[in-house]
Amino acid sequence: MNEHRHHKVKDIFLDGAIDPAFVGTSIAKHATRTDIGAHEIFLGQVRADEADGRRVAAIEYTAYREMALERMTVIREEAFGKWPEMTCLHVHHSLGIIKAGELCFMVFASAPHRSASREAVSWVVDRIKAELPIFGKEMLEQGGHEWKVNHG
Amino acid sequence: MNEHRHHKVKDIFLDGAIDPAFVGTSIAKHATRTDIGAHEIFLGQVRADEADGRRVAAIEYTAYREMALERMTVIREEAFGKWPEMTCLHVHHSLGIIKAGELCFMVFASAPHRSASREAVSWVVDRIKAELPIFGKEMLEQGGHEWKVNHG
Amino acid sequence: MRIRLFGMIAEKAGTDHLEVNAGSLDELRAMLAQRIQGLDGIRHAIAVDRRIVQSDIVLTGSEEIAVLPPFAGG
Amino acid sequence: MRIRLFGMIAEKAGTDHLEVNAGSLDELRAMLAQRIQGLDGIRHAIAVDRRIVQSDIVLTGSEEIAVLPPFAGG
Repeated sequence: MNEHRHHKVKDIFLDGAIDPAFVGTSIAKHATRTDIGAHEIFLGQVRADEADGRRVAAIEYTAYREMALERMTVIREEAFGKWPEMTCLHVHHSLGIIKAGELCFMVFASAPHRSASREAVSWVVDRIKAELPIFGKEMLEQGGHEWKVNHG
Repeated sequence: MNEHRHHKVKDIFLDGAIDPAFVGTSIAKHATRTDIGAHEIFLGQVRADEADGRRVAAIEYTAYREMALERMTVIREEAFGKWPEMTCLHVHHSLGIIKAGELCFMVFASAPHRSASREAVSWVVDRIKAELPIFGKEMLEQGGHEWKVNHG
Repeated sequence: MRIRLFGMIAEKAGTDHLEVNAGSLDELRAMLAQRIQGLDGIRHAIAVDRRIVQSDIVLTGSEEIAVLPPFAGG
Repeated sequence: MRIRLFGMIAEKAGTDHLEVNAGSLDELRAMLAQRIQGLDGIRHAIAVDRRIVQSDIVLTGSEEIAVLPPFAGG
């Protein structure tokens, strides 16, 4: 679980929704790391957003993978620079059609103490939303679609 | 999943470690709540703390259950008052002997947007550490024990 | 009245409860200091009916009382 | 040179790539505005070799170039 210290490019993308059981499995893998005291996990779930009589049924995610993975490698390295006591950082983002109620995004940090993992997750989520070229097509229940745009 | 709105006392305690698969199952239960966009989960893991030649092998948790559950009910209500957009808040704490590497604590909040769930988890964890009468006996590898004390 | 003891205080006392008769919280504090060797060296709080009480109050004997060492949850 | 298009820009263009010849990024911007109807109405950025470039730079034709609509990850 120490490969994060190397500068290799990890693939964060997976096809389809993130299975909740996968989160459980990810957590379980840390049981041997008895220097960990705190795990912080952020999960993004596709919301059936309603506005102006439209309702989101699913989001189809696409990405400019090569650039996204390069940006993610930089963000990961910066995060370990800012929180050197962080022991692990796991990031996954779905591609393809993710239905409302399904999970599309996970940022999972572990550390000896709570502050590092909590701050790192929040910071990494912000950076990913702002810097990774990931695109989301909101597919509406009544047909048609709109493009999702992250703000601020 | 709306029973949190009532003022009934929920039992947060469970005997033994929190199974990582239980976290996965908890996450999966939210798939029907398509108003949720963000889950934030804090997990406490027993750390094999080392100092002065001693090493923690396990923590035995006990609690003044009746008072802890009353305090937790107050904290829960206050949290929903502060973050009314929060859709769910799940708290579990282990009692009994929890070995290093095992999970002993979970605070899991869900909300339409990220800020409410993130802030609520952090605030609830702080309140629980400060206000719930839970006691921890650190059982040392070399035999003997010390009492864990939360600071600040 | 029955006083519940927890954690390192129960350990120190060698029991998880004591039976005492005290008409006020200050009186109880004095009795506990006598009954539990070394209690004054341990940071602790007294909960009356599941709330921590710092001041002196009258006790009727029907209260639920507990002596609590530092918390360690989380 | 091959220009990759993503998301709503690919949709607008009806293709996920264009072949153009441009000696500079400003020249490319002008060509894209001509080739993709309504591009000026969409907030977008151009990535050269996987980094967003705002200024004008010389292009040799060997760069990896992409036109990116607003991000929506997370």
